[in-house]
Amino acid sequence: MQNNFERYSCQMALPGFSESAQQKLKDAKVLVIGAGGLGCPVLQYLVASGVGTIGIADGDTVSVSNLHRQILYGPADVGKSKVSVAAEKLRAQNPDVAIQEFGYLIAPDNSIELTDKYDVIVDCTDNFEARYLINDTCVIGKKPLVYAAIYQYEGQLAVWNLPAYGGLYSPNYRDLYPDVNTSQVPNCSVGGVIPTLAGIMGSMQANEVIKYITGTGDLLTGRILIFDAASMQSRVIKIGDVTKTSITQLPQNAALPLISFDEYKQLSSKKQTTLIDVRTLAERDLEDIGGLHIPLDELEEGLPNLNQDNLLVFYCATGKRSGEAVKLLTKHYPNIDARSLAGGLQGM
Amino acid sequence: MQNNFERYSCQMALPGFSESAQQKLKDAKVLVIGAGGLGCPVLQYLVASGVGTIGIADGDTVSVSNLHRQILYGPADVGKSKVSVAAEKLRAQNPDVAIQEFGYLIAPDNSIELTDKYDVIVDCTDNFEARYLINDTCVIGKKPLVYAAIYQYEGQLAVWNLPAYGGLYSPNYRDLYPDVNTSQVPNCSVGGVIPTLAGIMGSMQANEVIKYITGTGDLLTGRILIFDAASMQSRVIKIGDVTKTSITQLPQNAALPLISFDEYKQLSSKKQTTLIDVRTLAERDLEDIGGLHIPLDELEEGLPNLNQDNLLVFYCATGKRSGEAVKLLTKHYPNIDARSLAGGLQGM
Amino acid sequence: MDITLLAFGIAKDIFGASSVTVAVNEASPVSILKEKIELNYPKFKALKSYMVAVNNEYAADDLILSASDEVAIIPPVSGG
Amino acid sequence: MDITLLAFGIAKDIFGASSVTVAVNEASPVSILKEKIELNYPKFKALKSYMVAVNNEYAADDLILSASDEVAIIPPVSGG
Repeated sequence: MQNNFERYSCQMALPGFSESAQQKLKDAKVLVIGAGGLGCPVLQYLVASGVGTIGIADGDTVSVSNLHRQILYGPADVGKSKVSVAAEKLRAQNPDVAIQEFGYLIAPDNSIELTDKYDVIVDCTDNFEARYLINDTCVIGKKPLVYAAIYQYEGQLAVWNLPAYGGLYSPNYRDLYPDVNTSQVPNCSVGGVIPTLAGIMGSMQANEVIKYITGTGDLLTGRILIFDAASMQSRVIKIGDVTKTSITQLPQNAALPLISFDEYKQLSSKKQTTLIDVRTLAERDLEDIGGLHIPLDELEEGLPNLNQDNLLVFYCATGKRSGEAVKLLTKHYPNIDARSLAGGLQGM
Repeated sequence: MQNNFERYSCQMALPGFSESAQQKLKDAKVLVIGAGGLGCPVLQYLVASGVGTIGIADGDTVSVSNLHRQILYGPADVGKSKVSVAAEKLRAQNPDVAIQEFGYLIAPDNSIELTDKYDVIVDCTDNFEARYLINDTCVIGKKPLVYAAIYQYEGQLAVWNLPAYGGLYSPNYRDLYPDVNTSQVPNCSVGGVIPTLAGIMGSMQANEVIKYITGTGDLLTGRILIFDAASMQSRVIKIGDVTKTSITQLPQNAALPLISFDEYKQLSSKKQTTLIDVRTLAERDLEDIGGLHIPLDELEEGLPNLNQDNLLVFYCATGKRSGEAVKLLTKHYPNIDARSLAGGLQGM
Repeated sequence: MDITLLAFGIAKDIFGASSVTVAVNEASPVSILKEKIELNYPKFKALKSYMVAVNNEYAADDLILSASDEVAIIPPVSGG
Repeated sequence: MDITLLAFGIAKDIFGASSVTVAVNEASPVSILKEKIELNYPKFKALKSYMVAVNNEYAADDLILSASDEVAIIPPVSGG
């Protein structure tokens, strides 16, 4: 077979697919942001199917509690960079794919540059800050965005921001949810997630990416799929043909400075560090990793007397309240180095 | 955390899940038959989620045309046993899972023994002979069977043969399709399959296995899910509460004797072997791997003069017509060793 | 009455379309519809079995059809 | 009239059920329904935004509801 496409013969036999569709995949550049529960199957299927260039962006290291749903990683990978581990395994899976590694979190000061060289962006992140930033970056940069999100037994999937008509674009995430108070929504480490949901929704994301690139099938544009893995029911909700939003600048909130437990251990051996638990006393009584104890509500009443030259590492159960603590402190003391323990105690 | 369950904290946080659900997974024994497009994600998610004992049964070796959808394998694995390659990678993914390897095809003379020690059987095979054999084996052996099948953009999923009421069982595959003329249904190498569909349906199979073992959610019992990856629409079709079938013995057809191209090469160096192409002349003009040329329709008109002491290896494009040829020959000459090239030229 | 058949899997290939319309008498059972289908499209007879789903329920041969029914033709699938 | 709300995601946790019934006047717009929801379940107000889907379409605030509508409450989800 020409072009070394023998590997792809079983997809090139599809109606609506062909050698030219395969060539489109080979020529395509896809950026996958987040190499976690959704990112693992997205990456494995995009690599398997022969997408020519795949970028992976993630600042996290592998943790034990990731392993129940993040199928690219095993216990031997714990503590290593997700991007590095994933890239190595994916290169073995298909050496013809150019894998590009970005071992950092997406942030307002890098998101445009990061996405600019890619044809399609895939949002596989696990927090609202990143999701809004990616959404707004794609709207401003006119990039198609394949979105999925999961919680417990339920997943959402959509393709945002495709050209519609008259210079207008199809709906994006802010058409559904203009803004969210993130502290009101539990994440997977609190509410749990069934691992197979990551596989189902991630494979569906990769499916939409392949359909978009090759021009086959009907994309989930102007619609959102809601899938329930408990009942196996799904419904597609119609949003509309064009967006009603007007997004012209990136979210103003600076990205939250996070720190992993491994980084904390490393930095604390080199630098004066103050660890601060912002949970309630009842939570602390059950389990703690040491440090000062200043509950978030006390912090909100009056700023404590902390050494501003130290590295200040805040922690809570999930990273949510410690994030609030960091926001509060940096608002008042812009020059301090305050960080929130990523994922909290449950992410360790 | 007790019992070394830290890895599973994000699923134990699920409503309806708990440490006891995790213990049920650990105690469970699941047999996955077929380590191909569906089998890869099924295995990865069952291993990730902590199912204690997983058997893998598959007689195939990895071929290049598998790689677009069989995400456990890369080009370095081509020619190796799927079961061995999969087992090695899965043990690295979760060393706490006991992986049991069965490097052979399921057949009427081994199916009861193979399935007997397992609590749940997962059908990830790619042909009707195996599917009917597995279905009937599970009905006779009273085993729950999680079924999925894929073709082009479309997948089917169901949970068969659960106890219903009054000693009766829920529907099984033969309630829908009592019998099939296999030569009328193209397989994936002819009609193609989108790789992500394997991921979606395989992840859904693993999802139903986890729900069954842990007793969470509503299983697809007495119902079948039909999913279309082109439109992302799915529908659940109600079948009924109990089976109307009465299955008391395994399919009488002997399993078709298959041979892989690697086995053929090995055996032909040790033994007198006759290779026979049963395709049309037009197909043969495009590409062949040598041997005699006796189109299937000629074979049906009159049996050829072949040396019955030789190993007779029949081939066609996909293995379907060569299978018919083997059936025909062995009916007339029960003592010959006639085999069909598994997957045909497209499976090489 | 005209019954519109939604085609799944290889039924699309056999019909050559994602849906076709077949005429049967009022209050015909599914068995008559199947006879019509197999007459117009002999490949369904060769297939030996295929599922007829009416309003998202498996339809036995004696189910009586009405014009408002949604009828899906779902052949077996073997790939993996 | 009584409107039954189907709960998705964390709406199940907030309602404490997979569906609840809310009473609004005949021909009320979605905005009034949302006010009722936020009065009975203040967490929805705290959430800032959540989707109301009526008969599987995204419903703007001015859509007029009728008793036969199927209304789904779909909050945002962040996990990955």
